[in-house]
Amino acid sequence: MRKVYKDAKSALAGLLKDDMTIMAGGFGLCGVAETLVEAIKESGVKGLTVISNNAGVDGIHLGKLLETRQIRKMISSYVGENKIFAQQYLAGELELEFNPQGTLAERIRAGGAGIPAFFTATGVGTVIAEGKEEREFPDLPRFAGRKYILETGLWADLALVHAWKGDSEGNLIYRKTARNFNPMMATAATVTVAEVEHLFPAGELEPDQIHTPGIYVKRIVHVPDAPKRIENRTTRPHPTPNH
Amino acid sequence: MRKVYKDAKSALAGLLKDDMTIMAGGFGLCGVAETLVEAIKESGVKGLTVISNNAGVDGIHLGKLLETRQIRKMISSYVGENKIFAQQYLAGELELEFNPQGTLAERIRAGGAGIPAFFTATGVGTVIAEGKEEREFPDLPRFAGRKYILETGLWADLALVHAWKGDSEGNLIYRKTARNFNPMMATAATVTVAEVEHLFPAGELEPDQIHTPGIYVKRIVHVPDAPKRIENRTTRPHPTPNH
Amino acid sequence: MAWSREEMAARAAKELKDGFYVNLGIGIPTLVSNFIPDGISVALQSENGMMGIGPFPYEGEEDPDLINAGKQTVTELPITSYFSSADSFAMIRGGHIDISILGAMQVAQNGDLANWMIPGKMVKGMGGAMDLVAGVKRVVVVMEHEAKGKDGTAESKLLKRCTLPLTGAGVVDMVITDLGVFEIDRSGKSPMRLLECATGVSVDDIRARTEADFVVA
Amino acid sequence: MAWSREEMAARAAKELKDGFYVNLGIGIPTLVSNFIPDGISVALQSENGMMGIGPFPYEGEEDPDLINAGKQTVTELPITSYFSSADSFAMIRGGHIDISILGAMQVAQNGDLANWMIPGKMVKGMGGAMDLVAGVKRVVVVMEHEAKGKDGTAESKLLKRCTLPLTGAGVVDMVITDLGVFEIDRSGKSPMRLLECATGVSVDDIRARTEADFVVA
Repeated sequence: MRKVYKDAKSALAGLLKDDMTIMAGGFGLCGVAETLVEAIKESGVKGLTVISNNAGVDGIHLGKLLETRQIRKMISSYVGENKIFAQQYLAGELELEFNPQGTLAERIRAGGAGIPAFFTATGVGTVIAEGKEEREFPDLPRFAGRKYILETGLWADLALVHAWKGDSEGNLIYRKTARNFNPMMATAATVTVAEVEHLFPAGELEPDQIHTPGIYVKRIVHVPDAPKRIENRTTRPHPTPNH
Repeated sequence: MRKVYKDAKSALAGLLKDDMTIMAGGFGLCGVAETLVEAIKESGVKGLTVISNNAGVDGIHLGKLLETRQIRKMISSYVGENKIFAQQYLAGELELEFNPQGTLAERIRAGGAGIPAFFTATGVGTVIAEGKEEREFPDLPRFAGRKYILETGLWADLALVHAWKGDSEGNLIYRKTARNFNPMMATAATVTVAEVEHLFPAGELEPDQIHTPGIYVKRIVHVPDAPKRIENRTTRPHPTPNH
Repeated sequence: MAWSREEMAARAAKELKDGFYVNLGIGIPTLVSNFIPDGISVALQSENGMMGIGPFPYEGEEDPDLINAGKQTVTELPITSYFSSADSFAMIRGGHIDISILGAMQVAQNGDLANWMIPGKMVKGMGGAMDLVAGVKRVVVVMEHEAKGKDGTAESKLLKRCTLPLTGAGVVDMVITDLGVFEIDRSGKSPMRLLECATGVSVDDIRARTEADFVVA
Repeated sequence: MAWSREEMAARAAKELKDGFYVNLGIGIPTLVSNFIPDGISVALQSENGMMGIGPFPYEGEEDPDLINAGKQTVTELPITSYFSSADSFAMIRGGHIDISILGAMQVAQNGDLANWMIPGKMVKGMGGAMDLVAGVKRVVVVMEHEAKGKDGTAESKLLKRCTLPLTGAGVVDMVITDLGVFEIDRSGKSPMRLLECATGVSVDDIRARTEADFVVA
């Protein structure tokens, strides 16, 4: 049980320092490690570079760290939900590096997988390609006839992930689309801390169903009451009984 | 149910042609699509390039295709179990391209993921690096201070995979270490054919547990009696009752 | 006369074939799922990690863990599977999705697409759009033919060259607007072709409101 | 006097620390799991896609779907997880495994390792060895100090330079032989150091039977 910590604050103890790089899992507000991010806010650590597909929304999740100006730079693919972000960015107070979403996901996977760089067709001919090496692969039939750019692997000091189930060994299982960026981020940081909705002793999770092997998770904290938020609630009416 | 075929022969109908490239899943004889390979043998197709971590053993699995001289070239990481292989290779009748096992796995994943090439430290300073581009990444702290070589993505005309459970949509779940190369190979071929030990209607597999989404599987065949072989049977004695 | 948003979506739906795996963008493309022809079964992919998107949930049955790429609550189907963002974009980048139907700000006659930023305005980011247009086998744009200014002016969105920053270069195969349907040869060997005019729209109408060069099929 | 295979394995086991994730090669390294010190808990990885290898199964309980990288039947533990070969080597290449203990044909004083082929003999393939030595944080070689020929001659396997084709260049951190324990500085800044002599073996014995240069720690 050496990996299990009693709360988010203790799970982050000793890991935070100014100007560090943090990966934060989630897509929108789905599958975000909100409890851990709250503890980051309370720690007061600042000058953060945050790698996250989105930047939270105003007052929620990473939006809180923007309010407190703890974030110096975001590496993201889409930040459209966040007004504070826009203000700070336009005022020159926040750096921003946009990555195409798939390139961001793959850069994180590459970092975790020991791959310093890879070629992709995504972004060729766009602003994303500026300053990047461009190459063709005429000898590879599957890839011939178009251009590719070189993208590099990402690595962080700390990754914060949110999972549905976890065990004391650090094995994780995610739920539905809350999986998103969490599995890759868990592999691409010096220390990965996971918050889990349900915590089990080792041996309770089916080994074939584990999405993140425990080797990637150094610390784990049980968050049975983690908030789950919906950004765009879309529904259809119940079918009428006499239908 | 359009993806479900009644037997291995019909599942391969129209897909085979001489000199094609085939990926065959499995590690040793664990998780191999032996029923599909038997059908390949019976088809008589020849001049095959086979991408497979191993080459079967004499008289079993890919060993059969070696006996019939249907294989022209193997792309593998280890072929030590196969005497026929050695004979044909030493007689110059068989081409062989060795890849480090992890490089082989990643080349297959890259091919399926639209990545024409990636850098890896595996093989630097060895015969594997000969003729390959070598590069350092001094600007990437995680990767600085060592050399990397460029490896390319692999793609096949046909991939043969073996899964534990499958559904009519082509979704697959593998069992224990029989997973191995199957998931990547399923993504890296023009047509992927899966043999499954248990076949279900769509909706019976838990969506969070699916290892290979059905999009990758064009054809599926139920092999309830597929042979399962053990290469090195290692056991320990039962504990004595009065222990 | 011209096509409504629904008619444009219905026309786009005709590009779907049985067994296709499909990614639909936000806006008019989302409506396409309402017009899938009888006898055609397709699977909708969402780039946040889901194959087989179902309809919106019944009120009270929303699941915060089950959203599409527009962050809308959705549901599962019997064919559904989930995967990580890396695996989702491996699927997209690897050319496994049959068709992507998405909106645009501008399309050029050579297939260039601009749909992610307007210089001077706050940039929201490209999300997965660059990956989709670079990776998906066939890209169909559904958009209004013209951008209407507040002052009543109208500017063609189908151009000789895009003036906005690109999402992808030479990536569009077909453009469906409220005025008609255009086919683009990504290789650049053939000029853009007008395939169909919308109900009550003439070729001359379209010529008058299109900056791009095109031939009539 | 010199160490037995078991004593070499026991010495290698002392390199394990509590919580380590470990990959063990075939041969003497496999024996290391029998000598894990009390109070130390490690997880054994198998590169064919398993973390948390358990002992061999009881007779009659072998599972053909559950093998290690040596294709031997093994069992699960409560900590076990399975993954694909791509994910397994992402774990290895990405530097997540703490230590790899493996055999060798030759090791050079600069950390070069040869353990996969002998020119002129049928090549079996490198399997995962090149990935392991390139990716794992710390590489410990366990091997006989000398190769014994059929004619009774003995040749040092700890060399100034490897003569066999390399598995990896500058990858070995420690060598444990039947004669002693050596530490190698991969950066090449310090010479190879002899840390320990096996029971009943003197430094002079080792010098006489070692081609490589080393200093005594």
